[in-house]
Amino acid sequence: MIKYILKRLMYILLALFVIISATFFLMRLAPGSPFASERSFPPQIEKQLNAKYGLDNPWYIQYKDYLIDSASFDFGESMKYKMRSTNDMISEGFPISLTLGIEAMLLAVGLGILLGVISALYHNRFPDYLATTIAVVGISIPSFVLAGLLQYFVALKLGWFPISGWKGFIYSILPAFAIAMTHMGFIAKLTRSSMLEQNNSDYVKMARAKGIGKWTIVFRHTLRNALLPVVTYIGPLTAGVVTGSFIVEQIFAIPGLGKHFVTSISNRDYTVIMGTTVFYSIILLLAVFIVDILYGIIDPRIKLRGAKK
Amino acid sequence: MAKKLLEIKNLTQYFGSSKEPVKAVDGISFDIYEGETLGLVGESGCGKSTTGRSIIRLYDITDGEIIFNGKDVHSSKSANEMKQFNRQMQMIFQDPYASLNPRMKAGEIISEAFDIHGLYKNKKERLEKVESLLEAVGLNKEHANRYAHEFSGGQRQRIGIARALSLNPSFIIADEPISALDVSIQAQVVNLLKQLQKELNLTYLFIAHDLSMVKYISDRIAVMYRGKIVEIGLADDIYHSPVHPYTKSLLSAIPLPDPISESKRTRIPYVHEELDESASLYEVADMHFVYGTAASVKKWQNT
Amino acid sequence: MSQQQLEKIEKEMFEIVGGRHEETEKLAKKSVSFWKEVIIRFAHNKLAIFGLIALMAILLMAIFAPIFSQYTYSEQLGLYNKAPSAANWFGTDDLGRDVFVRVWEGARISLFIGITAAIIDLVIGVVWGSISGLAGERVDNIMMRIADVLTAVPYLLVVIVLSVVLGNGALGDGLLPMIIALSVTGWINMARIVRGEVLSIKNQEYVLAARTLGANTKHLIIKHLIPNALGAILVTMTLTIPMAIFTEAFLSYLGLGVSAPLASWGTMASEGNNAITNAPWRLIFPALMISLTIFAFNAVGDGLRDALDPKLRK
Amino acid sequence: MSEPILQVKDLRIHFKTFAGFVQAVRGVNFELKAGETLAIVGESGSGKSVTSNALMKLIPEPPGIYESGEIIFNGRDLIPLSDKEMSKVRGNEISMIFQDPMTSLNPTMRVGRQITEVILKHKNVSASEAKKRAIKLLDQVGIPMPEKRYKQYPHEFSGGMRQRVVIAIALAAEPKLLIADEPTTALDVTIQAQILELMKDIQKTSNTSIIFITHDLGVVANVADRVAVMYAGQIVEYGTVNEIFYNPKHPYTWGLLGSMPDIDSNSDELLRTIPGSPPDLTQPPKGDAFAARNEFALAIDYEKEPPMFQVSETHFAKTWLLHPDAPKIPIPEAVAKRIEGYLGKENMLNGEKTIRN
Amino acid sequence: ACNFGGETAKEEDEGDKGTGSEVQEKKKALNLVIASEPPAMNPQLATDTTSGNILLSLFEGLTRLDKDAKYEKALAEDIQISDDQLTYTFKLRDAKWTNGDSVVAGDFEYAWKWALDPANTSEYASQLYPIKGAEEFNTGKGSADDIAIKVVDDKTLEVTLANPTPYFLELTAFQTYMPINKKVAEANKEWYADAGENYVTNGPFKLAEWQHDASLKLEKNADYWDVANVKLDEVNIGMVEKEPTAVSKFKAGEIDYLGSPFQTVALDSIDEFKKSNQLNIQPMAGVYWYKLNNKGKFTKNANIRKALTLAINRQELITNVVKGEQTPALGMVPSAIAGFEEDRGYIKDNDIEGAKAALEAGMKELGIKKASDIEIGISINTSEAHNAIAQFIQEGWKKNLGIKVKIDNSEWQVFLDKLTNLDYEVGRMGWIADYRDPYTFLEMYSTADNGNNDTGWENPKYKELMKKSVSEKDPAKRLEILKEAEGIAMGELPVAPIYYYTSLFVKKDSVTGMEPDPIGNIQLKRADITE
Ligand SMILES: Nc1ncnc2c1ncn2[C@@H]1O[C@H](COP(=O)(O)OP(=O)(O)OP(=O)(O)O)[C@@H](O)[C@H]1O
Ligand SMILES: Nc1ncnc2c1ncn2[C@@H]1O[C@H](COP(=O)(O)OP(=O)(O)OP(=O)(O)O)[C@@H](O)[C@H]1O
Ligand SMILES: [Mg+2]
Ligand SMILES: [Mg+2]
Repeated sequence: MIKYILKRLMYILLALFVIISATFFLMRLAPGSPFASERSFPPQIEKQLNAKYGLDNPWYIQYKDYLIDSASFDFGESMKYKMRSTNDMISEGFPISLTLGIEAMLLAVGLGILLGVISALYHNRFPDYLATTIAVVGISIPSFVLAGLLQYFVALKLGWFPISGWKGFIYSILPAFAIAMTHMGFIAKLTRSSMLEQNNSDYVKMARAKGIGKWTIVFRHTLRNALLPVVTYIGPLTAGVVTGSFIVEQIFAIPGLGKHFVTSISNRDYTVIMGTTVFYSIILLLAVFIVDILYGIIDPRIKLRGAKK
Repeated sequence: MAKKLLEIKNLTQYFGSSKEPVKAVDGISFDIYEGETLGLVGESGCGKSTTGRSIIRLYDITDGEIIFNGKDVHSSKSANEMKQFNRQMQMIFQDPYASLNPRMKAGEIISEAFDIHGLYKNKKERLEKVESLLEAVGLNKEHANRYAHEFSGGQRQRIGIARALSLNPSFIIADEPISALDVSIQAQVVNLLKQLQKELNLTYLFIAHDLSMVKYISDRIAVMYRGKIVEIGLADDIYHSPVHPYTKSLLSAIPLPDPISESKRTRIPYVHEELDESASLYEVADMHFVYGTAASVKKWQNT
Repeated sequence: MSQQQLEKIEKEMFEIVGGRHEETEKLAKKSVSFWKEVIIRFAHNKLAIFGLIALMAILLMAIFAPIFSQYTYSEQLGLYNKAPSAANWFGTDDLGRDVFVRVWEGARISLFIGITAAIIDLVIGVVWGSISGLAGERVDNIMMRIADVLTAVPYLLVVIVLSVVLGNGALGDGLLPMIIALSVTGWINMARIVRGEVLSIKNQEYVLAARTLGANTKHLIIKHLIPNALGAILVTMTLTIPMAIFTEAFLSYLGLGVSAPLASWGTMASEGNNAITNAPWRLIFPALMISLTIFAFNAVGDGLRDALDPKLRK
Repeated sequence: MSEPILQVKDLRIHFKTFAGFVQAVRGVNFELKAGETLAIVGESGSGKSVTSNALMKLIPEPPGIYESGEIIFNGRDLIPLSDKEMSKVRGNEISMIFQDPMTSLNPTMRVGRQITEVILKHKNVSASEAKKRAIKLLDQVGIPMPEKRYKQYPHEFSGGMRQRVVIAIALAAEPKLLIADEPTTALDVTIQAQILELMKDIQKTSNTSIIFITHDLGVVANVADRVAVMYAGQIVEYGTVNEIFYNPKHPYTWGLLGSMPDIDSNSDELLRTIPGSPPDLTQPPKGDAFAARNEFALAIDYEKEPPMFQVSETHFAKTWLLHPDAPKIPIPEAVAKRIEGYLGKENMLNGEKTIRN
Repeated sequence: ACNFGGETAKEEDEGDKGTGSEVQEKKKALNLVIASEPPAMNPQLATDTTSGNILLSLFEGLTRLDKDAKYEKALAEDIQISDDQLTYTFKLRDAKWTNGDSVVAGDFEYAWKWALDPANTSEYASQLYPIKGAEEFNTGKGSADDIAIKVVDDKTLEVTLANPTPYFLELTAFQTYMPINKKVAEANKEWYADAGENYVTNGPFKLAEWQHDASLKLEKNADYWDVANVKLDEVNIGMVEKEPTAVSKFKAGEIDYLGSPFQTVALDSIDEFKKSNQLNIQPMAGVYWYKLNNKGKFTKNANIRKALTLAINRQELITNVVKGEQTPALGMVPSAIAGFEEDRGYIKDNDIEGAKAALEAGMKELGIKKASDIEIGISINTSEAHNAIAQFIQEGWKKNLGIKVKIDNSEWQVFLDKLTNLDYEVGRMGWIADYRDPYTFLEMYSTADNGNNDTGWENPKYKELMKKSVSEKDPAKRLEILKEAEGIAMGELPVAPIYYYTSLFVKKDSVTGMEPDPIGNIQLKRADITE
């Protein structure tokens, strides 16, 4: 087991290396500079700027510097926001995105699984159609439209929630909902199909033959087995959601991490690009890894195989 | 005696980690002669399927040697040699439902090998070949255009057989081809296999756990227990003068369609005893081998 | 349970005529072929049929509405932000263009992107997933980690570099970079799902059987793995299509999508989003079309999945 | 003997499929007394499982439809009961053992919990008491080290052990009726024999009635008091085990008995088979469903469905051959020879009179 | 898991709900939103209007602009200008930094030289170039000691200019000219990274709180020399990037002021605000123009450029698309600049006849047969408004000139790259005055390699005139020179002016003193909330 974990961690490091390299070269290939602006300034200043951030070095020196910086988690100062370190940006933004993301995931997973279970239990009957319809509606409304609609109708017209900002729990409800809906829809669909598969299996028939009630069977027996494919999907998804949604954070003016992924790129803010990318990659790779371990916990048969690897 | 078609020497197949391997097949050796049927019986999980699958190279073996027609099966082969090998050795699978792709028509299933081997490129020729195969297994040509789920279990198994025959093999591994079928259909399939053997001079490795069927179809029988062959010999010898206690236990457990004798049956329970290093195959009679130590074999023979 | 009221039966009826077992081997005439059964099943699914009809209608409108409309998508009528009327069924936008034509013109782009994404999913995702699932542990591990890496590399950077390298307008106003960008990561979900399916299918006896016949990987994938993973593939595709349509909207929003005055549903909806108060029709119609299309794709996909599911058959 | 604890009357079950209605069970009647074992044999697809699932109301609706019939268990018809009421019967008064030990246990739940679940559901006992009972059950079905095994997952058990666990679950609430649907088909003969012995032991100690479904006639001979032979959704022959094995009346039963090879049968002879395939139950044939595969089929077999003819007090068969006007067809030679062989052996040993009439 | 960014919620929310009806003695708190995190809260490093406008309230320079963007004395109590208009002597008033230090002349010297030191990479250091020796030092040709800034004593600062610069006293109000507390800044290089004790200012407000990416809070500076005239007790500045969100916040009463220069009033809500009479419009010294690449395949031809320039229906664009009652731009210098209020008559708006004629001529010169052979690309960076304008103009050109027009929408950095490399034909750009003088609009075209020219256009006569204007001391003559220069440019049209900007904003009725000045700035010092 420990050997397996070490091996996987090695793969993660390798993947990080590839990601950092790819990001570095893409950054270099993208036109524009972090200092370009509508108004130009003397070339001497630009030279100084480049020197200050080491952009005047040959590419391999810069590449080496990025690798070293990334390895020591010291990404340096933002090139756009004066005197703000990338690490600060992440450490200030991430807790917020994380809070929102966890809320959204709880909503998506909770509702999604519930809908999926209802669908499967009442396969091809009215509750199935209703739940499926809700799920598909969730999938089919773009989150930016949903966020806009929620903000306009629920916050402004009905006045139930604040319009934007991040000052308390109530501020997080609408954005969490806007983020959650699409994922909720897909989780519901996944749960439905894997629950249907489980419902056809003999152990469910056996459980019914034991005299156990429908819902008890779901919660005690089928759900755990049906959750395997859902977990595969949720892993990488969680990594994406807890690191913030650009659009939703923008619409609700939430000072999360999500915007940095996009704005750092449009600003060509190299240090922030690298910092956020490495941060996201670590979370993603860990999420995928955790999913694999979770597999073993959910399904005892896999522990055997996992240990063998 | 006929020539050895297949020689298996110390075949070993472990699964899982090298630290705690699942010893599915644990160093078995036997030969199969041309034209005969060797029955392989044993409790479920004792490694019968694994043996079959190792022989046909579905698994890379852990150790040992498998020589088929004088050539090592597991030596590295070019794609062409591999195909050549596949043409000579084929397999019939246990589950007639799982072994046919539900998205393919019977005709496609039977002619799949032709695509792979680039045979019968001519459409008409191919059709004729498919039809003759269908006929050989007692189906008719309309069946070529049907999907697997439209057939009954017996018919499906016959399609599986037709597929195995499509490349004119000389050796067929039948991995429990009848245990998923009901009695009347089992008889149909067994009859078919016998008939084909006669007509095409086939050699079979027939894996099963139903001893009465195995007895009926096999010339020789090998009994497996926990990855080892514990007894091998002519079918009649095994049945009438079994030596190994597992074989005896097995034979004593066969239920007969006879209520009165069933009501009197006394099963001989088997208690496994670990043998020491010196255990090996002992010839107790002509072509009749038992796995054990000299002392244990003696003891068994006397009880 | 007894032979009480035995009615009179003529003697000759008790003649032995023997069996006619050959006839039983002939399968019942009215037996349904696999695909026919799929179609019947599908046809019984009302939601799926609704979806299919909706899709056809949308497709037809996308093809013909711009041709037969009295306006073009870029024509500025001088009527700014006018509500829907007899002359402009869906109203006009901020530049006085007919929203109706624009919605159908946008349909062409959004559908094209959605369908292309689906094709990419099929081509890359399915192949990647099947190979990864089929190959041994090591190759599998490497291939899946590559997928992880591609998810992690900043997508926007890739798109920016692509759009610069390819130049705008290489294929109809920025569509090509978009499509290539979609191909970079769009298929990863599909690959993961197909891999999972393949892992379970590859030990099925029919796959082993094909291997004993000497089938190579390509043959296995095409003949056995893909057809039997079709259900899962379809469900995933129903998610890929909306994702592609939304990604396009997002990229357009950042200036990396199709160039004006062409507009996809995504761009129209995101622009319309700002006009909720003063010209809600600019949001409602494209958003409705997106939702309807995705709903329809989902309904059709789910219907097909159910119709294809061998477990629900037997 | 006592009142029957189960009476099944004219049970008809259909399935709605796209190809039409599958008439899976077409008027099945039988009864079962306390402590008795009824074996149902028949070829695959003949409706054995559907019949047994129907007894527990486990047929999925849709596509299943209880077309007609009554299932009177302990004096009460089960068919009109709601799912809630049924769940008090299931696992408690009637329990079931399924065919495949590999799939009938939940792979992600500890074995112990799968057993206590039934006890807690139906018996008013504490959790620790339930655990005690579960361990006792495991011990009873012959699983060594039950305390340790209690905490394990199904995949840590061998096939035979798993099937014992399934049996333990079925026995947990001490049911009056145990339905075993091919409980040993997936097992090899040694384990099969152990399981059969186990079931018989239990029956002896708790006077449970058993319905045993199989298509293995050897197993039937071993366990059954009474046998029902099913073909195409109907019971075609019904009688005591001796009547069915030593004096079969239905040509299908002849076919079944004839197609089993014997330890002593000659390898050079082909086995007797029942030619052809079973009928499509969406359109059951007119007349006798078995006619087309019956070498002794009468003209009327193709016209009219035969009634149940009574052969003896306890023996019935559904074939026109028993009609007084029908030609007297002797049991086919091979089958007869075999029966003779068996009986001969018996007579030699016991000197008893034959049971044949 | 409960991180909602702070405890500030309670009081504030009540505070702003109260503004309408509650008692006077309550704190006067103004709520507004800006579009983004201010990138640099250091006066010498700030280049953007967001940072700039906040800095205006936090710091106090020698001068401050009044509501007409004319200078008034601020930290300078008295200003002496030499006759040659080259030497300025500022007498500083008694003023304190928020940490209690006195503001001294050395603080100015420090700040200015810090900005000019190339090592500090101030992108706006060129604002200081009028000072003698400044450009040289900044571009590495001179030394800091040669910069003509002289601290006579703690209260006296003497500056010598390179050329007479009539707008110099407006410039000194600009952020780059603001002082820095030398002691604090030298002790802590990161003093401007966050609010707190290191963030020492001398303006009407102090920075009480800065939650990055979320909000800023300004509080009245009790030590400010003119504190009597500061009405607001605090200003809460939220960061809201999405314009519709800001509009909703305004409608919900969460903010008191929405609009230029802090955030933009969303295009799509302008009609609504107009209808409800809430929209305020102020002219502004800024111009929106289309740069025409003088090296472009078609746009190298002056007649083609003319055709393009003429065939724009500016008035309709303004009425229906941009909606802010902007003025059609028929010259390069906005009408908000003194002396340029009247139309100079270079071109006519929507002159289709003239455009067609010019196109004919141009095609002949280029040897093009059909108008449809001409394919023009309009390069824009992504923004809904730019996109709408481009589409409007595109349609006009297509319809009226019969040429092909494509819109090339690029991501901001790519767009800048294209413009700099002359890899475009027509490219949008805007220019807003930093100080209220025509020079700021004309200077960039004096040479082709001026960093802000981006058109490749150059004209020796124009260059000559620009040079002359710099040394001209008589304001009237100088104005004439600049007008003449504008005339030359408008003859050859390196750019097609579209419209002169206006500042748009909405505010609660209770808010006063928040009208943006003609260069678009707001002095929160003058803002008030009345009942
Ligand atoms: N791919 C595999 N990986 C790990 N273990 C395996 C694998 N295949 C088989 N085994 C193990 O090897 C042993 C022998 O299995 P095998 O399938 O050969 O048995 P069998 O005799 O064919 O049984 P049955 O009668 O049930 O078919 C079993 O314990 C099984 O769990
Ligand atoms: N859910 C269902 N939908 C449609 N048809 C069904 C369904 N379940 C059973 N059937 C049909 O009912 C008939 C009887 O099936 P059943 O499972 O009872 O057979 P069986 O006698 O138990 O066979 P086996 O020995 O193979 O288990 C078959 O033709 C089967 O196809
Ligand atoms: Mg096997
Ligand atoms: Mg069954």
